[in-house]
Amino acid sequence: MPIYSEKVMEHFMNPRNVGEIPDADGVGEVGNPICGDMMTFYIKVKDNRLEDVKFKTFGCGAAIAVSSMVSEMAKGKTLDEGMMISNRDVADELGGLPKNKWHCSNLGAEALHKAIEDYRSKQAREA
Amino acid sequence: MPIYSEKVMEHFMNPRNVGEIPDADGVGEVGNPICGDMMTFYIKVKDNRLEDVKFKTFGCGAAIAVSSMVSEMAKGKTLDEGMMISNRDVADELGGLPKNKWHCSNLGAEALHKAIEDYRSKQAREA
Amino acid sequence: MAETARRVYADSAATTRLLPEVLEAMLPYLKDVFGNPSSLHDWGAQAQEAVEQARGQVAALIGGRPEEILFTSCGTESNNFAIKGLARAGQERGKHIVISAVEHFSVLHSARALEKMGFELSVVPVDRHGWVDPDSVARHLREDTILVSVMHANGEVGTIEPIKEIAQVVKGKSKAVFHTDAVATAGTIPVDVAELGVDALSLAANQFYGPKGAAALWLKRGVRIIPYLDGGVQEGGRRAGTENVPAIVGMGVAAEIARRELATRMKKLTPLRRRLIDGVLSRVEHSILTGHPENRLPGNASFCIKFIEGESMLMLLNSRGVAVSSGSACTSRALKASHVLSAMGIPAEVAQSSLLFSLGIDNTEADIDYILGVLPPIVDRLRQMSPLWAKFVKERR
Amino acid sequence: MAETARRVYADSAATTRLLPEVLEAMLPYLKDVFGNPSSLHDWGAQAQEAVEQARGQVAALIGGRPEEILFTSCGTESNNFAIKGLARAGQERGKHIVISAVEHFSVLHSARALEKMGFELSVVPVDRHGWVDPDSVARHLREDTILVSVMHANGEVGTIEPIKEIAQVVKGKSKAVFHTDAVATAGTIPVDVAELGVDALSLAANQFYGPKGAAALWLKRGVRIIPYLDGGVQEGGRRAGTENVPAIVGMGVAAEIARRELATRMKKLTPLRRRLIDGVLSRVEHSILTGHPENRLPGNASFCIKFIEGESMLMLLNSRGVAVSSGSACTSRALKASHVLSAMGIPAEVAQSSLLFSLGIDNTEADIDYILGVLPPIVDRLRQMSPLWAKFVKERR
Ligand SMILES: Cc1ncc(COP(=O)(O)O)c(C=O)c1O
Ligand SMILES: Cc1ncc(COP(=O)(O)O)c(C=O)c1O
Repeated sequence: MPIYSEKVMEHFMNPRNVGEIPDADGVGEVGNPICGDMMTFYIKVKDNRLEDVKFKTFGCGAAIAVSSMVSEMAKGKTLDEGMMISNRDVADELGGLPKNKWHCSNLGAEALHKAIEDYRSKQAREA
Repeated sequence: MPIYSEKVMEHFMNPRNVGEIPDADGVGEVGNPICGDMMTFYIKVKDNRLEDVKFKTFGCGAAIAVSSMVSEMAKGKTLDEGMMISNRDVADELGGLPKNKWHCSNLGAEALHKAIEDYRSKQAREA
Repeated sequence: MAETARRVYADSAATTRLLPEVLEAMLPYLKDVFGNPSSLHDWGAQAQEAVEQARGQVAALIGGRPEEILFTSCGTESNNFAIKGLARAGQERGKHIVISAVEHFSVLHSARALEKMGFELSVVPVDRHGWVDPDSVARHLREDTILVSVMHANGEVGTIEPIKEIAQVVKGKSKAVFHTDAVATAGTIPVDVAELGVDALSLAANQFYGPKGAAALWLKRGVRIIPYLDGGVQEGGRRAGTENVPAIVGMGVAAEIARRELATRMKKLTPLRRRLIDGVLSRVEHSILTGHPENRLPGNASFCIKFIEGESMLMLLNSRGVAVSSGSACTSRALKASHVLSAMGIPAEVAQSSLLFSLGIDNTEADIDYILGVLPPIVDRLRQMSPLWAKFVKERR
Repeated sequence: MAETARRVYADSAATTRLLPEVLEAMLPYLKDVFGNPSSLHDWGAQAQEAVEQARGQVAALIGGRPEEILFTSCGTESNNFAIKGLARAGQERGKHIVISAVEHFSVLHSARALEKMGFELSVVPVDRHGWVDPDSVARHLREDTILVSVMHANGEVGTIEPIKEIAQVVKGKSKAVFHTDAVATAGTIPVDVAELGVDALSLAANQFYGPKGAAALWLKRGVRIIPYLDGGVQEGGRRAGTENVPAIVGMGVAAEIARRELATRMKKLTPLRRRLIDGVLSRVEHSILTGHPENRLPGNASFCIKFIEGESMLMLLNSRGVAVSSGSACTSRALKASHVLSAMGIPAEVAQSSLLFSLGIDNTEADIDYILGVLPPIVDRLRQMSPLWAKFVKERR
């Protein structure tokens, strides 16, 4: 059994910010080629800050916990700060992840970054 | 553990006819090239019969039991009858022997036969 | 461990519990009767007698002779021993091996290891129920085929293979030795080596309420094998190493009980399984049964619950006291979705949603009803989180 | 079993009894905690935790790290795994293997099996005490030597080998991996992998009052090995097969007790052994001690009792309640006198008279005195039957 930390279990059992944002400012979708997990992140941006973050995840316990953690970490941060959340940060914040679940933590930050990039490229197009 | 029959155990624990016959009429000595066991049979002949049979044996439980059995089977038999005691007879009489001990039963009859042959060749020389 | 309304172990395919009467029979050999069966004194003789008795009991379970039973340490060892030992013993006659696509890794990876050493391997495909067609085996047989191995039943999807028919094909069309991995069936459904017509058969005690640490390879008299563990002359020189006497004794007793109780157990499990399958299929939309609809292990109910992933289902079921397994990539340490599901043509995405209930003799109707109560909300909850579900719902509208 | 004045088990080299506190620790895993460590639910997690705890305990016994311990089913498997797995992992660097002439069959026959597959084998001779000279090992090392295996101590004659010195030679003069079979020493005398300087080490629980069915290979971090049992990804992908959880737990607890009690046990056994050796040599004429006079396992007292054969001694001792073993040809199922005695230059005829007492923690002075009381009449009785003795007596006159 991948021995999950208490924090991982807590986020898995009670994930924060699950859902979609219908009028999201940015959407980031990533799939994991290794295990087939998928994550979609939705962001709402206000004054260059992540006012709201929501996600949907198809994946294992770690994937769900990571998504929840990322959403919590990102909320309220500036876009630049959001882009700086690394896979490592997420795993650390969760009290570590079993080695064979590292690819899941990579997914979470990546999906957030994609959502921010999506927002920025939309902005760029509009400008 | 080579599972020895009760009869084998009984002959091993209480071997019959152990010893030498100082003025033996025939002596038969055989060694087993496989396991290194050795047997010497001594016979005393009267009226063409095995009046007395004794043995000394260096060997395992089966070798000792076989020697004892052969000596008992041979005693009182004519020389021709003695020559007809086969390995198979001895093993059967003992209630069977574990497969890896068959070579021991071969030894017993062989030593007896040699002793009889020894007697006969002496007779032939004397005649 | 969470406090739950009920604790339901539904993972008998992973391992079964040890029966108390089996433990009882083992205890003397964990206490005073501790001798090494190879020793020539009374301590050894007692141990050896116990091993020989167990050999007879295990042989009786599968209709073999005692001297045809070789004890090993686990099903994996039995399969490694069989595949590698039989292939090596036959390599002068040829170097071609045939196995099915749904074999346990201990067969598949043994065969792959042989491939690296110069053997040739053909893998027979299965149909969408995981069923191996005897005709398909026939098409893979060659002049130089020396070994065929097809499992008796697959523990993951429950499908029972037509071993008897495959054996007829193998024997009729080739000179190959035929091995079957009966780890999932021996002690669970009737297994008779003569009726099956096989040359070698693997079985493991922990699959039928016996101990871990004891398994066996049945090898038909006269079939040649190269020993796998080299060393002393235990097991007639064919499997070296000090015998695990208590576990072997336990395997013997478990085999005897299994033989006696087989019909009763099957009669109990089959309706439970039906109740579970019907319940899941009717209460959980977009769930599909995997494996053969009828011809399956009595306790096996395996599904794909589309749009959600197996490990997360498994963990939420666990939090409700229910133990199951899954063939999803995330539940495997190797991070690959089940090769069994994939061989059955199930797309990777669907295989990710695999969920396996394997029932055992302790399960009750109340267990099934409990499962059927807790599963749907778990599925709902995970689907609410799933982007695949969202997409599906959107597209359906 | 005959009624005897005393029952003395003096065959600890064959196997030791299970300590009651070890059984106690195993029992939960033979009852309620029956899960498969690979399962992802609570049942599995509990089993896995137990295995990991045992891994730590076993590692501590030999000064290794937990992640360097690979559990196997017996000493024989550990040795097969080590010899074959290390040789195969190194075969691109060379194909030459060096072992000593007194290795256990599980090492010797594994090496012979490799020889048949194209490896080259050098067997280092021993002196008359069964001692492996490090210089002699040095002379056998070559450019292409990839594996050296010398046992830590020989259970049959008790001689402890200079492993540390051999390791220095191997490491100084070659790139070979160095394995030692510590089945006879781990848990019996101090074993520290760092101090010994080895790369791999085999140990078995039933040699130190742990259960049968659990053994281990310690493999230094970074040393590459080819798995032996192919299949699932248990033991980090290096040893497939469902773990024998109860036995592994027992091995862990036995290791912990052994570590704690090692000095006490040695202090108890050494004088008992001395009393037995002195007693036999003084009371039984034409008896010789085999193995090293001083540098030997604390409980080992091995002899040749000239002019009589081992099995018959063993059986008569057994009839008096004393359990021993022998290296005579007749006691081996293979019908060959001990290769160990023969490597020590002992003539076949003398090796036939081999008699091994191996004492354990239950033995007492009274046991020794009982042995010393029953042995001489048994020897006399058998010598009275022995033609070799008769010849010797005649020639001496
Ligand atoms: C030195 C040594 N190595 C290996 C073994 C083999 O161990 P097992 O019989 O547990 O397979 C033994 C057995 O006594 C031994 O003494
Ligand atoms: C069909 C089949 N074969 C082999 C094995 C391997 O058995 P073990 O884990 O005891 O080594 C299993 C394990 O579940 C199995 O289901």
